Amino acid sequence: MNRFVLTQERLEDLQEFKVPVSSGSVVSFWGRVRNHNEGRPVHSLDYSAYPELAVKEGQRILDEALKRWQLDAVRAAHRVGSLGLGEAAVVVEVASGHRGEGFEACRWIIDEIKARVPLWKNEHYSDSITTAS
Amino acid sequence: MNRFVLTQERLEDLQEFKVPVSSGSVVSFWGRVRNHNEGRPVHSLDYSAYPELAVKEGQRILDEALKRWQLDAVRAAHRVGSLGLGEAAVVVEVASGHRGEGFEACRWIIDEIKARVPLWKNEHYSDSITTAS
Amino acid sequence: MGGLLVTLKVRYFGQLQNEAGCSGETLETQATNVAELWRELAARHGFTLEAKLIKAAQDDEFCDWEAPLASAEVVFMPPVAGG
Amino acid sequence: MGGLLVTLKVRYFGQLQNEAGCSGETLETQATNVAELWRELAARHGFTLEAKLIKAAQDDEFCDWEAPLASAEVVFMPPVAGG
Repeated sequence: MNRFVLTQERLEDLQEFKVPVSSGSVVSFWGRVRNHNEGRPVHSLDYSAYPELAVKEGQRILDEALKRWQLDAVRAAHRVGSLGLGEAAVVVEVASGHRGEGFEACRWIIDEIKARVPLWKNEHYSDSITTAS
Repeated sequence: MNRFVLTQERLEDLQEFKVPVSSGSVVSFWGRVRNHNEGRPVHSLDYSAYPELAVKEGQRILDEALKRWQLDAVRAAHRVGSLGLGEAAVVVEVASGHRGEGFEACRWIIDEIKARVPLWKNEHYSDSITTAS
Repeated sequence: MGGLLVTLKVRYFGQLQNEAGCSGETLETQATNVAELWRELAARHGFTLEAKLIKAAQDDEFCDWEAPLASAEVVFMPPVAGG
Repeated sequence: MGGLLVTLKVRYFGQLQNEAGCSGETLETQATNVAELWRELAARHGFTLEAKLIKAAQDDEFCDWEAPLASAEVVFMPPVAGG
Protein backbone atom coordinates (compact mmCIF):
# COMPACT_ATOMS: atom_id res chain seq x y z
CA MET A 1 0.00 0.00 0.00
CA ASN A 2 1.10 3.56 -0.77
CA ARG A 3 3.99 2.22 -2.85
CA PHE A 4 5.76 3.31 -6.01
CA VAL A 5 6.86 0.38 -8.14
CA LEU A 6 9.08 -0.03 -11.22
CA THR A 7 8.38 -3.19 -13.10
CA GLN A 8 9.00 -5.02 -16.36
CA GLU A 9 5.63 -6.76 -16.00
CA ARG A 10 2.51 -5.52 -17.76
CA LEU A 11 0.80 -2.94 -15.55
CA GLU A 12 -2.54 -4.30 -16.77
CA ASP A 13 -1.68 -7.46 -14.83
CA LEU A 14 -0.85 -5.74 -11.54
CA GLN A 15 -2.77 -7.07 -8.62
CA GLU A 16 -5.89 -5.14 -7.76
CA PHE A 17 -5.52 -1.83 -5.91
CA LYS A 18 -6.72 -2.47 -2.37
CA VAL A 19 -9.09 0.27 -1.29
CA PRO A 20 -10.30 0.77 2.29
CA VAL A 21 -14.06 0.70 2.75
CA SER A 22 -13.89 4.28 4.05
CA SER A 23 -12.95 5.50 0.55
CA GLY A 24 -15.83 6.93 -1.41
CA SER A 25 -13.63 7.86 -4.36
CA VAL A 26 -11.01 6.10 -6.45
CA VAL A 27 -9.38 8.16 -9.21
CA SER A 28 -6.95 6.51 -11.57
CA PHE A 29 -4.75 7.59 -14.43
CA TRP A 30 -3.31 5.25 -17.06
CA GLY A 31 -0.64 6.58 -19.40
CA ARG A 32 -0.43 4.46 -22.54
CA VAL A 33 1.85 4.04 -25.54
CA ARG A 34 0.17 5.90 -28.38
CA ASN A 35 0.42 5.00 -32.03
CA HIS A 36 1.85 8.40 -32.87
CA ASN A 37 3.98 11.14 -31.34
CA GLU A 38 4.23 14.62 -32.78
CA GLY A 39 2.86 13.38 -36.07
CA ARG A 40 5.16 10.40 -36.47
CA PRO A 41 3.85 6.82 -36.35
CA VAL A 42 5.21 4.92 -33.34
CA HIS A 43 5.34 1.14 -33.45
CA SER A 44 6.89 0.45 -30.07
CA LEU A 45 8.77 2.06 -27.26
CA ASP A 46 11.02 1.17 -24.43
CA TYR A 47 11.63 2.82 -21.10
CA SER A 48 14.88 2.75 -19.20
CA ALA A 49 15.28 3.91 -15.63
CA TYR A 50 17.92 4.78 -13.11
CA PRO A 51 16.19 2.28 -10.89
CA GLU A 52 17.76 3.00 -7.49
CA LEU A 53 16.89 6.69 -7.68
CA ALA A 54 13.63 6.29 -9.63
CA VAL A 55 12.09 4.17 -6.89
CA LYS A 56 13.23 6.62 -4.19
CA GLU A 57 11.96 9.67 -6.05
CA GLY A 58 8.68 8.01 -6.98
CA GLN A 59 8.13 7.03 -3.36
CA ARG A 60 8.90 10.57 -2.23
CA ILE A 61 6.20 11.86 -4.58
CA LEU A 62 3.61 9.51 -3.07
CA ASP A 63 4.70 10.42 0.45
CA GLU A 64 4.37 14.13 -0.37
CA ALA A 65 0.89 13.55 -1.81
CA LEU A 66 -0.13 11.74 1.39
CA LYS A 67 0.95 14.80 3.36
CA ARG A 68 -0.70 17.37 1.08
CA TRP A 69 -4.09 15.70 0.71
CA GLN A 70 -6.38 13.63 2.88
CA LEU A 71 -5.95 10.28 1.11
CA ASP A 72 -6.73 6.73 2.17
CA ALA A 73 -4.35 4.95 -0.20
CA VAL A 74 -2.17 5.69 -3.21
CA ARG A 75 -0.28 3.52 -5.64
CA ALA A 76 1.82 4.25 -8.68
CA ALA A 77 3.74 1.97 -10.99
CA HIS A 78 5.91 2.65 -14.01
CA ARG A 79 6.87 0.06 -16.53
CA VAL A 80 10.40 -0.36 -17.86
CA GLY A 81 11.66 -2.37 -20.83
CA SER A 82 9.88 -2.84 -24.12
CA LEU A 83 6.20 -1.85 -24.50
CA GLY A 84 3.80 -2.44 -27.35
CA LEU A 85 1.20 0.00 -28.68
CA GLY A 86 -1.69 0.57 -26.32
CA GLU A 87 0.12 -0.89 -23.32
CA ALA A 88 0.28 1.12 -20.12
CA ALA A 89 3.56 2.84 -19.28
CA VAL A 90 2.38 4.29 -15.99
CA VAL A 91 -0.55 4.02 -13.63
CA VAL A 92 -1.53 6.18 -10.65
CA GLU A 93 -4.38 5.21 -8.34
CA VAL A 94 -5.72 7.33 -5.48
CA ALA A 95 -8.37 6.36 -2.94
CA SER A 96 -9.89 9.06 -0.77
CA GLY A 97 -12.98 9.93 1.18
CA HIS A 98 -13.95 12.66 -1.28
CA ARG A 99 -13.38 13.03 -4.98
CA GLY A 100 -11.92 16.54 -4.92
CA GLU A 101 -8.77 15.38 -3.18
CA GLY A 102 -8.61 12.29 -5.36
CA PHE A 103 -8.63 14.20 -8.65
CA GLU A 104 -6.16 16.81 -7.45
CA ALA A 105 -3.74 14.31 -5.95
CA CYS A 106 -3.86 11.96 -8.94
CA ARG A 107 -3.18 14.81 -11.35
CA TRP A 108 -0.36 16.15 -9.20
CA ILE A 109 1.28 12.73 -8.79
CA ILE A 110 1.41 12.01 -12.51
CA ASP A 111 2.73 15.51 -13.24
CA GLU A 112 5.46 15.06 -10.62
CA ILE A 113 6.37 11.59 -11.87
CA LYS A 114 6.83 12.99 -15.37
CA ALA A 115 8.89 15.90 -14.09
CA ARG A 116 11.04 14.21 -11.47
CA VAL A 117 11.44 10.45 -11.77
CA PRO A 118 14.57 9.40 -13.70
CA LEU A 119 13.03 7.47 -16.56
CA TRP A 120 13.69 7.79 -20.27
CA LYS A 121 11.98 6.55 -23.34
CA ASN A 122 13.23 5.33 -26.68
CA GLU A 123 10.55 5.57 -29.32
CA HIS A 124 10.76 3.29 -32.32
CA TYR A 125 9.02 4.92 -35.24
CA SER A 126 7.43 3.06 -38.11
CA ASP A 127 9.49 5.26 -40.43
CA SER A 128 12.45 3.43 -38.82
CA ILE A 129 14.36 6.17 -37.02
CA THR A 130 14.85 5.80 -33.28
CA THR A 131 14.80 8.78 -30.96
CA ALA A 132 16.08 8.72 -27.42
CA SER A 133 15.00 11.33 -24.94
CA MET B 1 -18.81 3.39 -26.87
CA ASN B 2 -19.51 6.86 -25.48
CA ARG B 3 -22.54 5.51 -23.63
CA PHE B 4 -24.22 6.20 -20.33
CA VAL B 5 -25.63 3.07 -18.74
CA LEU B 6 -27.90 2.36 -15.76
CA THR B 7 -27.57 -1.15 -14.47
CA GLN B 8 -28.41 -3.45 -11.59
CA GLU B 9 -25.25 -5.46 -12.28
CA ARG B 10 -22.02 -4.89 -10.38
CA LEU B 11 -20.02 -2.14 -12.10
CA GLU B 12 -16.86 -4.03 -11.21
CA ASP B 13 -18.02 -6.69 -13.67
CA LEU B 14 -18.65 -4.32 -16.59
CA GLN B 15 -16.86 -5.31 -19.73
CA GLU B 16 -13.53 -3.60 -20.26
CA PHE B 17 -13.53 -0.01 -21.48
CA LYS B 18 -12.38 -0.10 -25.10
CA VAL B 19 -9.71 2.50 -25.68
CA PRO B 20 -8.43 3.51 -29.13
CA VAL B 21 -4.69 3.13 -29.63
CA SER B 22 -4.46 6.89 -30.25
CA SER B 23 -5.29 7.56 -26.60
CA GLY B 24 -2.30 8.30 -24.42
CA SER B 25 -4.43 8.90 -21.33
CA VAL B 26 -7.23 7.09 -19.56
CA VAL B 27 -8.66 8.78 -16.47
CA SER B 28 -11.27 7.01 -14.43
CA PHE B 29 -13.37 7.77 -11.39
CA TRP B 30 -15.08 5.17 -9.21
CA GLY B 31 -17.61 6.33 -6.64
CA ARG B 32 -18.07 3.73 -3.93
CA VAL B 33 -20.39 3.00 -1.05
CA ARG B 34 -18.55 4.13 2.06
CA ASN B 35 -18.93 2.62 5.49
CA HIS B 36 -19.99 5.95 6.94
CA ASN B 37 -21.80 9.11 5.95
CA GLU B 38 -21.67 12.30 8.00
CA GLY B 39 -20.48 10.34 10.98
CA ARG B 40 -23.08 7.60 10.89
CA PRO B 41 -22.17 3.99 10.11
CA VAL B 42 -23.70 2.81 6.83
CA HIS B 43 -24.22 -0.88 6.26
CA SER B 44 -25.83 -0.79 2.84
CA LEU B 45 -27.51 1.49 0.39
CA ASP B 46 -29.81 1.38 -2.53
CA TYR B 47 -30.23 3.66 -5.49
CA SER B 48 -33.44 4.26 -7.32
CA ALA B 49 -33.67 6.08 -10.64
CA TYR B 50 -36.18 7.66 -12.91
CA PRO B 51 -34.72 5.43 -15.57
CA GLU B 52 -36.18 6.90 -18.76
CA LEU B 53 -34.92 10.39 -17.93
CA ALA B 54 -31.75 9.29 -16.14
CA VAL B 55 -30.42 7.54 -19.23
CA LYS B 56 -31.27 10.54 -21.43
CA GLU B 57 -29.71 13.06 -19.07
CA GLY B 58 -26.61 10.92 -18.50
CA GLN B 59 -26.16 10.55 -22.22
CA ARG B 60 -26.54 14.31 -22.71
CA ILE B 61 -23.73 14.87 -20.20
CA LEU B 62 -21.39 12.56 -22.12
CA ASP B 63 -22.35 14.20 -25.42
CA GLU B 64 -21.64 17.64 -23.96
CA ALA B 65 -18.25 16.46 -22.69
CA LEU B 66 -17.40 15.14 -26.16
CA LYS B 67 -18.13 18.61 -27.56
CA ARG B 68 -16.25 20.54 -24.88
CA TRP B 69 -13.05 18.48 -24.85
CA GLN B 70 -10.97 16.60 -27.36
CA LEU B 71 -11.76 13.05 -26.21
CA ASP B 72 -11.36 9.68 -27.89
CA ALA B 73 -13.93 7.78 -25.86
CA VAL B 74 -16.05 8.19 -22.74
CA ARG B 75 -18.18 5.85 -20.73
CA ALA B 76 -20.22 6.23 -17.58
CA ALA B 77 -22.39 3.80 -15.68
CA HIS B 78 -24.49 4.15 -12.57
CA ARG B 79 -25.74 1.27 -10.54
CA VAL B 80 -29.31 0.99 -9.26
CA GLY B 81 -30.79 -1.39 -6.70
CA SER B 82 -29.09 -2.61 -3.57
CA LEU B 83 -25.35 -2.11 -3.06
CA GLY B 84 -23.03 -3.46 -0.39
CA LEU B 85 -20.21 -1.59 1.33
CA GLY B 86 -17.26 -0.92 -0.93
CA GLU B 87 -19.18 -1.60 -4.12
CA ALA B 88 -19.11 0.96 -6.90
CA ALA B 89 -22.17 3.13 -7.37
CA VAL B 90 -20.83 5.03 -10.36
CA VAL B 91 -17.91 4.85 -12.77
CA VAL B 92 -16.69 7.41 -15.32
CA GLU B 93 -13.93 6.58 -17.80
CA VAL B 94 -12.36 9.01 -20.25
CA ALA B 95 -9.80 8.24 -22.95
CA SER B 96 -7.98 11.11 -24.62
CA GLY B 97 -4.79 11.99 -26.40
CA HIS B 98 -3.58 14.12 -23.53
CA ARG B 99 -4.13 13.87 -19.81
CA GLY B 100 -5.22 17.48 -19.23
CA GLU B 101 -8.47 16.98 -21.13
CA GLY B 102 -8.95 13.59 -19.51
CA PHE B 103 -8.77 14.86 -15.94
CA GLU B 104 -10.94 17.90 -16.64
CA ALA B 105 -13.60 15.98 -18.52
CA CYS B 106 -13.75 13.12 -16.00
CA ARG B 107 -14.15 15.55 -13.12
CA TRP B 108 -16.79 17.55 -14.97
CA ILE B 109 -18.78 14.45 -15.96
CA ILE B 110 -19.02 13.09 -12.42
CA ASP B 111 -19.96 16.54 -11.08
CA GLU B 112 -22.72 16.84 -13.68
CA ILE B 113 -23.99 13.31 -13.06
CA LYS B 114 -24.32 14.11 -9.37
CA ALA B 115 -26.04 17.41 -10.09
CA ARG B 116 -28.35 16.45 -12.95
CA VAL B 117 -29.15 12.75 -13.31
CA PRO B 118 -32.38 11.74 -11.56
CA LEU B 119 -31.06 9.15 -9.12
CA TRP B 120 -31.71 8.90 -5.39
CA LYS B 121 -30.16 6.93 -2.63
CA ASN B 122 -31.57 5.29 0.46
CA GLU B 123 -28.92 4.74 3.07
CA HIS B 124 -29.40 1.98 5.61
CA TYR B 125 -27.51 2.86 8.75
CA SER B 126 -26.14 0.36 11.21
CA ASP B 127 -27.97 2.32 13.90
CA SER B 128 -31.06 1.11 12.02
CA ILE B 129 -32.69 4.29 10.77
CA THR B 130 -33.20 4.67 7.04
CA THR B 131 -32.82 8.01 5.30
CA ALA B 132 -34.02 8.74 1.82
CA SER B 133 -32.65 11.67 -0.13
CA MET C 1 -57.59 27.74 -11.61
CA GLY C 2 -61.09 26.91 -12.64
CA GLY C 3 -59.85 24.89 -15.64
CA LEU C 4 -61.48 21.75 -16.92
CA LEU C 5 -61.21 18.66 -14.81
CA VAL C 6 -58.54 16.44 -16.38
CA THR C 7 -57.31 12.97 -15.47
CA LEU C 8 -53.55 12.61 -14.99
CA LYS C 9 -51.00 10.12 -13.84
CA VAL C 10 -48.48 11.41 -11.34
CA ARG C 11 -45.20 9.67 -10.50
CA TYR C 12 -43.01 10.38 -7.46
CA PHE C 13 -39.37 9.64 -6.77
CA GLY C 14 -37.05 9.62 -3.77
CA GLN C 15 -38.44 10.94 -0.52
CA LEU C 16 -41.61 12.12 -2.27
CA GLN C 17 -42.54 8.43 -2.57
CA ASN C 18 -42.14 8.00 1.16
CA GLU C 19 -44.15 11.12 1.92
CA ALA C 20 -46.92 10.33 -0.56
CA GLY C 21 -46.92 6.69 0.54
CA CYS C 22 -46.96 5.57 -3.09
CA SER C 23 -44.80 5.72 -6.21
CA GLY C 24 -47.59 7.26 -8.24
CA GLU C 25 -51.28 7.81 -8.53
CA THR C 26 -54.02 8.66 -11.00
CA LEU C 27 -56.06 11.71 -10.17
CA GLU C 28 -58.44 14.33 -11.47
CA THR C 29 -57.36 17.93 -11.24
CA GLN C 30 -58.36 21.40 -12.33
CA ALA C 31 -54.72 22.51 -12.27
CA THR C 32 -53.57 23.96 -15.59
CA ASN C 33 -49.85 23.98 -15.02
CA VAL C 34 -47.17 22.06 -13.14
CA ALA C 35 -46.92 24.57 -10.30
CA GLU C 36 -50.65 24.43 -9.62
CA LEU C 37 -50.61 20.65 -9.64
CA TRP C 38 -47.68 20.61 -7.21
CA ARG C 39 -49.45 22.93 -4.78
CA GLU C 40 -52.52 20.71 -4.86
CA LEU C 41 -50.47 17.55 -4.21
CA ALA C 42 -48.27 19.20 -1.59
CA ALA C 43 -51.38 20.21 0.35
CA ARG C 44 -52.80 16.70 0.11
CA HIS C 45 -49.63 14.75 1.01
CA GLY C 46 -47.91 17.28 3.25
CA PHE C 47 -44.70 17.28 1.21
CA THR C 48 -41.93 18.83 3.28
CA LEU C 49 -39.60 20.05 0.52
CA GLU C 50 -39.99 23.55 -0.83
CA ALA C 51 -41.37 23.80 -4.35
CA LYS C 52 -38.19 25.44 -5.60
CA LEU C 53 -36.24 22.25 -4.80
CA ILE C 54 -38.56 20.03 -6.81
CA LYS C 55 -38.06 19.19 -10.48
CA ALA C 56 -40.85 18.16 -12.78
CA ALA C 57 -40.97 16.17 -16.00
CA GLN C 58 -43.52 15.52 -18.70
CA ASP C 59 -43.01 13.03 -21.54
CA ASP C 60 -39.84 11.88 -19.76
CA GLU C 61 -38.26 15.30 -20.16
CA PHE C 62 -37.62 18.01 -17.59
CA CYS C 63 -40.19 20.78 -17.83
CA ASP C 64 -40.57 24.26 -16.40
CA TRP C 65 -42.50 24.84 -13.24
CA GLU C 66 -44.89 27.07 -15.18
CA ALA C 67 -45.31 24.61 -18.05
CA PRO C 68 -48.94 23.80 -18.95
CA LEU C 69 -50.10 20.26 -18.23
CA ALA C 70 -49.63 18.90 -21.72
CA SER C 71 -48.94 15.25 -21.06
CA ALA C 72 -50.82 12.32 -19.55
CA GLU C 73 -48.10 11.80 -16.95
CA VAL C 74 -46.39 14.32 -14.68
CA VAL C 75 -43.33 13.36 -12.66
CA PHE C 76 -42.11 15.08 -9.50
CA MET C 77 -38.56 14.63 -8.24
CA PRO C 78 -36.72 15.77 -5.10
CA PRO C 79 -33.11 16.96 -5.46
CA VAL C 80 -31.04 14.27 -7.18
CA ALA C 81 -28.51 12.32 -5.16
CA GLY C 82 -26.65 9.97 -7.42
CA GLY C 83 -22.97 9.08 -7.41
CA MET D 1 41.43 22.35 -10.95
CA GLY D 2 44.78 20.91 -10.12
CA GLY D 3 43.26 18.55 -7.53
CA LEU D 4 44.52 15.07 -6.83
CA LEU D 5 43.99 12.44 -9.46
CA VAL D 6 41.04 10.29 -8.30
CA THR D 7 39.47 7.19 -9.79
CA LEU D 8 35.69 7.36 -10.30
CA LYS D 9 32.89 5.40 -11.86
CA VAL D 10 30.56 7.37 -14.07
CA ARG D 11 27.10 6.20 -15.18
CA TYR D 12 25.04 7.65 -18.02
CA PHE D 13 21.36 7.46 -18.82
CA GLY D 14 19.11 8.23 -21.78
CA GLN D 15 20.69 9.95 -24.74
CA LEU D 16 23.95 10.43 -22.82
CA GLN D 17 24.46 6.68 -23.19
CA ASN D 18 24.07 6.96 -26.95
CA GLU D 19 26.41 9.92 -27.15
CA ALA D 20 29.05 8.40 -24.86
CA GLY D 21 28.71 5.04 -26.60
CA CYS D 22 28.54 3.31 -23.22
CA SER D 23 26.36 3.14 -20.12
CA GLY D 24 29.27 3.98 -17.87
CA GLU D 25 33.00 4.07 -17.49
CA THR D 26 35.77 4.14 -14.91
CA LEU D 27 38.16 7.05 -15.23
CA GLU D 28 40.78 9.12 -13.50
CA THR D 29 40.11 12.78 -13.07
CA GLN D 30 41.46 15.88 -11.37
CA ALA D 31 37.98 17.38 -11.22
CA THR D 32 36.94 18.35 -7.69
CA ASN D 33 33.23 18.86 -8.21
CA VAL D 34 30.40 17.62 -10.39
CA ALA D 35 30.45 20.61 -12.75
CA GLU D 36 34.16 20.18 -13.47
CA LEU D 37 33.71 16.48 -14.10
CA TRP D 38 30.82 17.19 -16.48
CA ARG D 39 32.88 19.70 -18.47
CA GLU D 40 35.67 17.19 -18.81
CA LEU D 41 33.30 14.43 -20.00
CA ALA D 42 31.31 16.75 -22.27
CA ALA D 43 34.54 17.75 -24.01
CA ARG D 44 35.59 14.13 -24.42
CA HIS D 45 32.25 12.71 -25.63
CA GLY D 46 30.83 15.77 -27.37
CA PHE D 47 27.62 15.76 -25.34
CA THR D 48 25.05 17.95 -27.07
CA LEU D 49 22.84 18.89 -24.13
CA GLU D 50 23.58 22.05 -22.18
CA ALA D 51 24.93 21.52 -18.68
CA LYS D 52 21.92 23.24 -17.13
CA LEU D 53 19.65 20.50 -18.50
CA ILE D 54 21.69 17.71 -16.92
CA LYS D 55 21.05 16.30 -13.46
CA ALA D 56 23.69 14.56 -11.40
CA ALA D 57 23.56 12.03 -8.59
CA GLN D 58 25.98 10.62 -6.05
CA ASP D 59 25.14 7.76 -3.71
CA ASP D 60 21.90 7.31 -5.66
CA GLU D 61 20.70 10.74 -4.62
CA PHE D 62 20.37 13.92 -6.67
CA CYS D 63 23.25 16.31 -5.95
CA ASP D 64 24.01 19.93 -6.74
CA TRP D 65 26.07 20.83 -9.74
CA GLU D 66 28.65 22.42 -7.47
CA ALA D 67 28.77 19.44 -5.08
CA PRO D 68 32.25 18.08 -4.36
CA LEU D 69 33.04 14.64 -5.72
CA ALA D 70 32.35 12.75 -2.52
CA SER D 71 31.29 9.38 -3.85
CA ALA D 72 32.87 6.57 -5.83
CA GLU D 73 30.15 6.83 -8.47
CA VAL D 74 28.75 9.86 -10.24
CA VAL D 75 25.63 9.62 -12.38
CA PHE D 76 24.64 12.01 -15.18
CA MET D 77 21.08 12.17 -16.48
CA PRO D 78 19.42 14.04 -19.33
CA PRO D 79 15.95 15.53 -18.75
CA VAL D 80 13.60 12.82 -17.54
CA ALA D 81 10.89 11.54 -19.87
CA GLY D 82 8.73 9.02 -18.05
CA GLY D 83 5.01 8.56 -18.17
